[in-house]
Amino acid sequence: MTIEEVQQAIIADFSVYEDWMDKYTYLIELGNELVPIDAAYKVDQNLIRGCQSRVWLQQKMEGDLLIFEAESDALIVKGLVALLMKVFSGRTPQEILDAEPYFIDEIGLRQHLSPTRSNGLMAMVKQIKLYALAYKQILSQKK
Amino acid sequence: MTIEEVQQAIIADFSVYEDWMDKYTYLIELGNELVPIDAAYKVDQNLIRGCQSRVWLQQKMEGDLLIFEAESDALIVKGLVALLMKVFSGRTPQEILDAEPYFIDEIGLRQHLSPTRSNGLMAMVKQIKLYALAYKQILSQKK
Amino acid sequence: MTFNYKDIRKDFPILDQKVNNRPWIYFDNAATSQRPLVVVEKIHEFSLQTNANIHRGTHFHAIKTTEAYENARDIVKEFLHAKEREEIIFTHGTTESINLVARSFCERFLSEGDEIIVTEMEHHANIVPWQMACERHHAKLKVLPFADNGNLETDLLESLISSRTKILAIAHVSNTLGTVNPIKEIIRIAHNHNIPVLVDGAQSVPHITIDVQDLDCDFFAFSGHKIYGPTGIGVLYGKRAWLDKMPPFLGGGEMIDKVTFEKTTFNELPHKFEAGTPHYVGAIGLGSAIEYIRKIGLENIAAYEHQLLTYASDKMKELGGMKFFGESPNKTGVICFQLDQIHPFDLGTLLDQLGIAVRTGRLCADPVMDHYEVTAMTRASFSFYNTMEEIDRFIDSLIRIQKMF
Amino acid sequence: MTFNYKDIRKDFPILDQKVNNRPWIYFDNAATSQRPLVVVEKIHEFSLQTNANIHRGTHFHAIKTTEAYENARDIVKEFLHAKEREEIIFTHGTTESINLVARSFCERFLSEGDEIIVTEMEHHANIVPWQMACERHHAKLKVLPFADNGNLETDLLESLISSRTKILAIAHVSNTLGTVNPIKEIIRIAHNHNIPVLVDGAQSVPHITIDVQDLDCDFFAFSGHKIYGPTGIGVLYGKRAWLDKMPPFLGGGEMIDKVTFEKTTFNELPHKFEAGTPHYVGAIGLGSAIEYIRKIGLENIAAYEHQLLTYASDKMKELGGMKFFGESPNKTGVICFQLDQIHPFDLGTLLDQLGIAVRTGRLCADPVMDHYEVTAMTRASFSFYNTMEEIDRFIDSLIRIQKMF
Ligand SMILES: Cc1ncc(COP(=O)(O)O)c(C=O)c1O
Ligand SMILES: Cc1ncc(COP(=O)(O)O)c(C=O)c1O
Repeated sequence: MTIEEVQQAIIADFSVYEDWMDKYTYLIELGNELVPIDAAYKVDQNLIRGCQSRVWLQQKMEGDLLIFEAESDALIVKGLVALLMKVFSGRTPQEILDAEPYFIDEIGLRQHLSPTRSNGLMAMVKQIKLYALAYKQILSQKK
Repeated sequence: MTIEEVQQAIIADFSVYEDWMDKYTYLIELGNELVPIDAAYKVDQNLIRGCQSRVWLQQKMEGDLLIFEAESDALIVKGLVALLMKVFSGRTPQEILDAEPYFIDEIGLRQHLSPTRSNGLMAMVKQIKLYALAYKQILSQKK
Repeated sequence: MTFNYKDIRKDFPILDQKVNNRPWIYFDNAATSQRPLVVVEKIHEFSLQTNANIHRGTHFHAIKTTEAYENARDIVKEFLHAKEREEIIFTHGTTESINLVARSFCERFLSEGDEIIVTEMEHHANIVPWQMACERHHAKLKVLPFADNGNLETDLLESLISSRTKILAIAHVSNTLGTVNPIKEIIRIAHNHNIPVLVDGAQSVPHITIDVQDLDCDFFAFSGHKIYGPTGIGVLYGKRAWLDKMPPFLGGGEMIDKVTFEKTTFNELPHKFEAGTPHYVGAIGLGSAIEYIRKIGLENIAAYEHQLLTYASDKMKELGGMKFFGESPNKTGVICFQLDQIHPFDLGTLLDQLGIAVRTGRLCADPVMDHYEVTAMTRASFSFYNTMEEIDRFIDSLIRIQKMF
Repeated sequence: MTFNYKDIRKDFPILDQKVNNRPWIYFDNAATSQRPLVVVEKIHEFSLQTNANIHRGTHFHAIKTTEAYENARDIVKEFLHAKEREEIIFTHGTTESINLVARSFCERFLSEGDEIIVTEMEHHANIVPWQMACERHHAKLKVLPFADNGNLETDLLESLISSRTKILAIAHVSNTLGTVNPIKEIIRIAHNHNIPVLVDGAQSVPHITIDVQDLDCDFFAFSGHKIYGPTGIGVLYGKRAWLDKMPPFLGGGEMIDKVTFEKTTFNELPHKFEAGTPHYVGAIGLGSAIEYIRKIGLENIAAYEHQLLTYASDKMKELGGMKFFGESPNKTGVICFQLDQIHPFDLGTLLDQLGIAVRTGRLCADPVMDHYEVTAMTRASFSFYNTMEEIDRFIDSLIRIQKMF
């Protein structure tokens, strides 16, 4: 699935739930399903700043694709992280740079998860884009 | 005239004026009439603290009576000072200590000249009473 | 009973609203309190009718504003049972009050090798200023620990005190554990060694009658916004003997006597410590808040809040998987807890979704987090405008959330 | 004309009252401004509807309050044309802003034997903090004088600068003389010597469009209450490069990253300099005040105030015995004067009796008093809600008072 398709799928998934409590239940489910990242990566340097819960983000390149792994000690945040992974992990740096995670707005998450809420969702998107930019430059130098 | 009589006289004088501007005109007159104190006494240690204009207060004993001389560089304040002199100067320390300058309230001055107005009228009364107390103690030791 | 919460609720119309489609329950009172209508209206009325910069003004509005401001000082003086009105300094909050002392007191009295004592349960506002002072003056910070139940280890105090101890800074009530510390006893011990004591009263003034002369504390700090007053205003009480000896904190207007480029002399108390245009609207609002709670009666408030605390604690205990942080027999209406393995952020988010405001996170008390080896806590804190029904709904919500995990 | 003062007056109902039985005339605007109804109502409305402590909150009201507070920061950032929102620090006023720099900058950058330059026309708030810093660090305060007409002797600046000069602090507009200083030129000169410049903008923000990037100043300070906003709130703008290097000012909540008793690390800008619960209600009010004046337009305000200044100056000159302090061709609507031998206290008292509020005294600028060898002055200062008719009545009142002496 392309980033676009994944976002549409997420929006469709969430459209089922009217009550926010159900959306949260779903997020918690997603969080529970997220593969935990290796304990070795749960280090301070992988922590995303500005989160009330701890969020670790780890990345690597496989071929042309940027692979992210992430985790949080809060389950709702972990669910959000899982969504971001679906959208952004396993893409080329250029794909990542070109994508706007508009699904956040569409499923009504932004209002519930604004930057001032300090859950760091935005901080995480920013960090993902920074990695993408860095790898893009590395790749272009290789060529 | 006793302190009581002087206060009554002042109240009577002021009762003539309905408009505050006239009361001020009268105060300015009184200020102009006040005998200036000797320049030698216009020193910092005779300054009353907390006044917006400078007010000097100087005292001496003549027999049993405490004589005050005072001045200000602002004329309205000088007028007020003149009133206080009429009330308090040339009295025994005990008379001063016993007297409440109720005329200030009666002629409506307190509301116009509250402590926070920092014209120091209250500070001056306090200083006069302090002197009276000190002299009373000196006199009682002499006996 | 002199206390009818139905009447009280009328004084706080802000509570009468929905959040996320449910009637709002505000259990974040230890962070900031709501303001009764009289306070909001007092500020509004004053702002519509009277305004001028205070002190040294010769005109009507300047005088009226000054009188209102100085009247607020008198109200605070009565409230704290201070000896003199000049011992009441208006600041912008507990944090500034403590920093004032940490700067000015330490500049005068703290030397290399000296020591300052704080406790392990302090809010950051009563740690960091002292740490910074210690760093500036090459002094040492010592820490009085607390036991797992939330009680201070007062017995250890004597052993921490040395001839180099220059000041002791302690919370009257902990903002996490809720513990009411035995500050009168602690002050007595410190004074036996001639050590002055600063009391952080941010969490005690809304609940406990304060008599600074009876406590004999040297400094007492609190915030307006935690005691039903406005933001941006706070108080530092200090004994005149100390305040007179301390150098000024901030320089500026009103705190000076005479300025020349060669030499500046400073004004008398309290002005010496009130540089610049004060937040007079805030002070006036604080005065009105204090009048309001005096009318209700702090004893009534405390008694009712204790009922709320007991009721909530008992009900919460009935849930499985509940862990409390701070179980001193002598505590205010503050409950810090952990439910099962639910992360406080998740819990707070879901409670909010159910219309209930609690605080989650590190609560500006990292050492307390470290003590219990947790990364965050959830705190519910009650005020006299809260109700038993709200606690019932809180418990129901916890049960509902518990099932989601 | 885009400016209709009749509409403006409707925005300030507070002006519509009698003082001493006469319609009130408020000419004490340089001390504090009146607040338009939108600001008073904004505060009122917010206070009735929304309240919670900000930052790190997971609940609805905490988020709403935080957003409103941070939105105010964005408004200030736009207003000052700052590069980054993190360069905007909320303080409690100009005085605190300047003290913050005088403490934190000097702690890091001022050593024994170093020098600081201020000017002779500064408000005490921009003198005393630097004097105190010089005393703490054994440094020297140097003074750039002004000429009798109120203009700075900018020519002398180069000769005051030495290799030991560490900072220059200067008012954008003098609160007594009204002079608009050529700060852009002064900043350029200082920067040629790598000396940072703090601009005290307390008296300029209400009248002059500020672009801190164009001015290239390193710090810029102002107060909310002088710019139609609430009391107890102010701003410090600082270039990130400096703010990042400076140690924190106050210690407490929100300004830390992690606290342990061994080591505390500090939060990022702007939080590093905002310890404790901020005056969020004040910040929100300030934001609404700035929006209000941006709607009116600072150019319109300045143009109209210049008309008031010219009209008043001309009329006052026609009175015999009028002496002006500060006659720079480039000045704001501030007139300090002496009429005959009438003491300012007498003049102020009598003007008040006639319903007119002016400021009298030393105006927090002792060195200016000393320059002209007077003990006090009378100051009339205008704002865009004042009218020509008010000036006429002011002149008539001066004539009447003149005759009383
Ligand atoms: C030029 C100048 N600087 C600083 C200040 C101090 O401002 P505040 O009292 O609001 O801190 C004032 C206000 O009186 C001023 O006019
Ligand atoms: C015990 C304690 N001390 C100090 C503070 C700081 O108060 P403020 O943020 O009002 O300065 C708080 C409030 O969070 C507190 O609970």
